[in-house]
Amino acid sequence: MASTAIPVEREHYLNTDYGIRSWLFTTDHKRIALLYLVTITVFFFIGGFFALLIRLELLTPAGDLVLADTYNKLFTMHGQVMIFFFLIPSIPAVLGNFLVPMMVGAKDLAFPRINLLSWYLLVAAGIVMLHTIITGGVDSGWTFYTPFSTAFSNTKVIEAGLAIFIAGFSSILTGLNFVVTIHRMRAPGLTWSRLPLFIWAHYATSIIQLLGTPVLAITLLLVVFERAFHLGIFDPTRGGDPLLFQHLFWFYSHPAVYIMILPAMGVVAEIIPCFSRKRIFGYSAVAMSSIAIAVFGFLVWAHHMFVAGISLYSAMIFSILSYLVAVPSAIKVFNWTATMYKGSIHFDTPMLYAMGFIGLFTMGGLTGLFLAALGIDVHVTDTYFVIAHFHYIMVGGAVMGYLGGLHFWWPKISGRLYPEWLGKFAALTVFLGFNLTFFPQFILGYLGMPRRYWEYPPEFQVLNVLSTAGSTILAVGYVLPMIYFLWSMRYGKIADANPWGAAGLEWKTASPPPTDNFREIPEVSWEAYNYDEIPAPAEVPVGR
Amino acid sequence: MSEPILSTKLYVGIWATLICLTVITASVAFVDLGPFNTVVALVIATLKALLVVLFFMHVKYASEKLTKMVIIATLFWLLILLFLSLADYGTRAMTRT
Amino acid sequence: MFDNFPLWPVPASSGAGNVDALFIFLVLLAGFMCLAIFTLIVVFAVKFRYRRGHRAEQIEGSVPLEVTWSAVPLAIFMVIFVWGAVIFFRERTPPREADAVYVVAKQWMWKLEHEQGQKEINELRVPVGRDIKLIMTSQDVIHSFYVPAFRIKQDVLPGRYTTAWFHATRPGVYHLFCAEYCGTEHSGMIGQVVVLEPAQYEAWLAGGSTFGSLAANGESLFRQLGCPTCHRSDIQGRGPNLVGIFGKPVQLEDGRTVMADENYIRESILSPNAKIVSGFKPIMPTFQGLVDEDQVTALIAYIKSLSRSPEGAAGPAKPAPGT
Amino acid sequence: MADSSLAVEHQEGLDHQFVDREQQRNAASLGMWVFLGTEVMFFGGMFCAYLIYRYWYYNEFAAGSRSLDIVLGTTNTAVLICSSLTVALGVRAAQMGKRRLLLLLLLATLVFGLGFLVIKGVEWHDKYVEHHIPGPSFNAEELIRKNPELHIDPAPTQIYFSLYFAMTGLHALHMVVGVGIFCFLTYYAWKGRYTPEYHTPVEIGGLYWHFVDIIWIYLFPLLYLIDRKR
Ligand code: HEA
Ligand code: HEA
Ligand code: HEC
Ligand code: CUA
Ligand SMILES: [Cu+2]
Repeated sequence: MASTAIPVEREHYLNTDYGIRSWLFTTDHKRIALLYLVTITVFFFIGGFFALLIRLELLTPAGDLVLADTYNKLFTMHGQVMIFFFLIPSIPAVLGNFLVPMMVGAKDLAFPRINLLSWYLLVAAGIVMLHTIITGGVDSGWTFYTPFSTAFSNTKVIEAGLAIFIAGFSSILTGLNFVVTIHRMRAPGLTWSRLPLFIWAHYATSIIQLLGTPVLAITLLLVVFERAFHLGIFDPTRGGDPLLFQHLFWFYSHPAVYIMILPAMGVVAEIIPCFSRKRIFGYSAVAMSSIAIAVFGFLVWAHHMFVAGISLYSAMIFSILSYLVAVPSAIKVFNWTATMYKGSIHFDTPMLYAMGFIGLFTMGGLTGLFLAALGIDVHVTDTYFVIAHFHYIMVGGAVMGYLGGLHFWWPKISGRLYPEWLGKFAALTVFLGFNLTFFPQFILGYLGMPRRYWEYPPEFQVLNVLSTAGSTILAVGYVLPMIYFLWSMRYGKIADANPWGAAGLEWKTASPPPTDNFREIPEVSWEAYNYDEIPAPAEVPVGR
Repeated sequence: MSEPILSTKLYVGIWATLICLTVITASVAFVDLGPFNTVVALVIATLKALLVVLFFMHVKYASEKLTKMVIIATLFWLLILLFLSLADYGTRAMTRT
Repeated sequence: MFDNFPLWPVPASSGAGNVDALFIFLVLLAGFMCLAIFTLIVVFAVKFRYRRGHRAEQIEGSVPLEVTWSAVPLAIFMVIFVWGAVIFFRERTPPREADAVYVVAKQWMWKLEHEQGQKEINELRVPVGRDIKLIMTSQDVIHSFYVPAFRIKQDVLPGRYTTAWFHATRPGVYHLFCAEYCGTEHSGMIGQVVVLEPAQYEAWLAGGSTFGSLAANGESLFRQLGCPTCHRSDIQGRGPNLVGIFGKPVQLEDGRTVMADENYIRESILSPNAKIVSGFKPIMPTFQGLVDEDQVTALIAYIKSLSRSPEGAAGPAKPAPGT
Repeated sequence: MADSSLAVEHQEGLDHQFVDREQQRNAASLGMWVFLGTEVMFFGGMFCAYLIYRYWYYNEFAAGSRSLDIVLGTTNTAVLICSSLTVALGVRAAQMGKRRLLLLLLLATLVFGLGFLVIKGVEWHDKYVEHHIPGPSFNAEELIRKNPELHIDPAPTQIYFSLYFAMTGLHALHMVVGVGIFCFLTYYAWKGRYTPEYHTPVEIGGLYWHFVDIIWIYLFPLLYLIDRKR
């Protein structure tokens, strides 16, 4: 990162030290956050590149752009890269890393060296993944279903499995660091009920990372062993159950979707109060719903297996449990909306993203209810309806939340402001492009177009063309922020400590913060979101 | 600040109990108790694990609530995994096909 | 009208209407919720937009509201759950008198076999207005049998049988998709379901088969493999009498009882020692590797036919029409 | 604790992000406990597989477990329990600042740990000789011959041995890691790093070791003792 750009009038974490070594061997959580930022941005564009190729192939019904095998590798690697190398690390490892210590009033995370180690693990995993991609790829689908992955695929399943195994440990260690930091390192006076909701969200996320990821790790390891050493735990020819793998895989991978969405919900819970100049509506309900999601999230995994051959009765159990987990999400949506009531609302870029998040997450979540309804799922499972459902939540929800958070805290991270009008324009482009890309897929799904299809019957073409068109708009919307963020690091206006007039300890220190975050550890005597005591920036025009 | 220092005698006592339990569980395996072989084996294993956790790992003495919470939460999650998987396997035969 | 731009899949089975009804209900419900939330957001955004000198009003929250907006959605969710579960329960419980079609999936084709012996590949002909039950297994990886027009889908697994059923209501030609990713030609593993008028269907049945009925094939296989040396129709056999066992509970040596369904018969042939019938010795050899999935299917069809013939003889199965 | 408040800044082994040693110690111990929680789930995946297959393939599992050497298994359990004792006593020695005793006990732990691995190696070798390693060379004839009353189906016996190797293999891997940690602890104990005030690494390492012991306490009955008699 071009840290040289910042004028050296005051010492902060970016200019305390220079040179590549000062970055690669840093234990400063803020620098590590930037290392993550660079890493996952690279992976996002790789994954996005695959997505564009997928969309291009699907422009026509015939499989004419790439070979069938190539297509299978494309969506597999698109899913794996986006999920394990972009979305799971995105908010926790970048924004969480940067903000969790500051928000709890600590100098650093509890285990800074482990924090650095988890970045190295992700990079190592990423290198293995890139090697897999370059030397032939993998075509098992991101779900690695056996026995295809263990006995029939002749691509690099072992390597991809190991890459994700390693990435999993990176995720576990990040979660571990957060849990310990949140428990042990809160500043004096910062009780649990005064914590920002961002922290609650990350606490809940960490629980899932800690208790879910190991199950994925062992499952993938067993798949690797089965391919490499002929162990036979999932092998139907030796009496193994093809569904056992799915149970173990989804035991992690359903909760993992909450690893992806909870941090984004935390971001939104920071942005909405700030730009409404209001305390969040129903603080404890929002906080507790995060924990409830983390717990209930583990009870619903087999809703991915309704037609896979599980018993009728367990399908019903898992269906009803899936509805339980939707309740805390509903609570959140309602509370965010209520927060805007009688506020004093500013429409800066982060707020646009947050509002986009609420809308798109609601749509994605509501279609999740369709999928959890057994009778409907039988028809739409493994069709584009599912694809649309999860892109609505993961792209429309989580990625929007991530971008919103990045815009919100960018002044804190870089000490600079990005060009506001470009930010708004990009947010709008993303919103429109997104809907054009994925809304048609709901219709495609109900019509019955199966997912992971390289070629498809011609009557589905019109909707697919719309979707492809949308994805190019979406691409523009994603490239823009990347450009103006880079631009702003050198040319952006200097930001003061609290450009949004936001509550929270992170805004009480300089932008960018000094290496130790605080000159002295703050003593907290106020509740979270005390917006009645903080003037809106427009009222006190500083730094803009 | 530090954890309490337990006596050597206690540690050795726990050790002796663990060894005894090991010998017992291994010998019981040769007695036919029907389905109760498994039960006995698991009960003894749990006893042993408890002894290790409570005394060798000091959970009985110094540890604050948090450690206990971590342990209980973990076991709870493990049970979720086992029980809900079995909810499928245990009821598959009941479905008319 | 919308040849290239359909917006709704044709409903062609008795179950399709139920699924569509729930779906429409959900679309309306979700549409309403979205509309409500979006309207609130927009209204709040406009009404409470920042104006100089105007301050936000701090509101702590409200327990009654929290309770309402947890309980009401939960109640609505339960309605959806029950509705969905009822549909599912029907979809998953085939009528007892359904005609069976045996499906063997492999990379990348569908092999279908009617009880009367007609074999088809990637094309399934069925009569309109009859209950059809599919008994499916895979030779390699997991596939999934999907007919959008019938709103049914069921994964097809290696190593065991899964079933699905439908009752076609409208003659026509419908897509058959493989919906579970299964390798290179996954998207090429498609075919069609041809729903015929009963008369056309009978005509096709009469014209097509040269193989003999599935059960008859099973019977000759049964003899070739030497099963009758142990399984005889009297009580002298070293193995149990197989007449009439299908669909009945079987008492096992270890005290359990199991239902003699397709999966059980399959297991009895491929790993006979897994479940021992009460009063017998585990002497039956395994036929794993000696018979392939098609042949197991035929044996099962034969053993089933034994339960249907009114006379309790292990003798000839009903002669199939057309032989 | 520290002699004077001035010394706080320079407490040995205190990382900059912590306010005092107590906070650091509490953080480290919570960290280890949470980590052990993740380990439980890691092995939990295999226990889940074990449970399901045992329920399905009861006889094959019984036959597999009878083919294991119960004497070696029991010995190994005892060896691990002894090592746990030496670890517990070692932590005590560290608490009391007895450097020589601590060194001795750590070395004893290492010996027990390596002993366990050697015995485990012997058992694996036996399985190799008996063709009980899953894969193309797997051979179930002997199991079938020895256990006529169990009516074994050869295919699922491989599942038992697959689980056996996966579980004991990963357990052994944890032992290897544990031995590594204890080498590190021994080295610093030898250098006299640990004092009554600062011995967190010994405690934390000890927690890990005990945990690995507990896993074995469950593996032993599940893999060795199931249905020796019926
Ligand atoms: C971040 C990711 C994320 C999130 C948060 C969710 C959230 C939910 N998901 Fe989704 N899902 C995925 C990512 C995600 N999902 C992915 C990746 C897949 C496919 C994996 C694959 O196969 O490759 C998938 C697949 C998937 C399936 C399986 C489909 C199939 O393959 O057959 C199901 C089925 O139940 C499901 C359900 C749900 C439900 C009920 C929720 C709930 O948590 C949603 C709760 C939210 C709301 C309900 C909205 C807000 C609520 C209100 C506004 C209340 C008011 C409403 C009323 C009163 C009606 N999801
Ligand atoms: C976080 C997760 C995530 C994200 C962000 C996305 C983003 C996108 N996804 Fe993704 N998708 C998944 C997770 C995700 N997806 C998963 C898990 C699957 C299932 C895989 C499976 O079945 O196994 C899937 C499957 C999937 C499919 C179905 C494939 C199939 O089943 O056959 C499609 C099809 O349209 C699709 C499209 C898109 C599009 C258009 C985007 C867009 O939002 C992407 C927009 C981004 C860009 C366009 C990047 C811009 C970059 C450039 C312009 C430059 C590129 C060049 C360089 C390398 C420099 N995705
Ligand atoms: C060597 C003798 C022998 C042969 C040959 C034999 N079986 Fe069996 N079979 C038995 C015995 C004994 C039993 C009961 C014990 C058991 O369940 O394994 C049995 C049980 C069965 C059952 C379960 C019956 C029930 O009442 O539940 C089926 C089905 C079956 N056999 C089918 C076949 C078929 C098909 C073949 C030929 C391909 C075959 N058997 C060949 C001896 C034999
Ligand atoms: Cu067969 Cu997909
Ligand atoms: Cu899910």
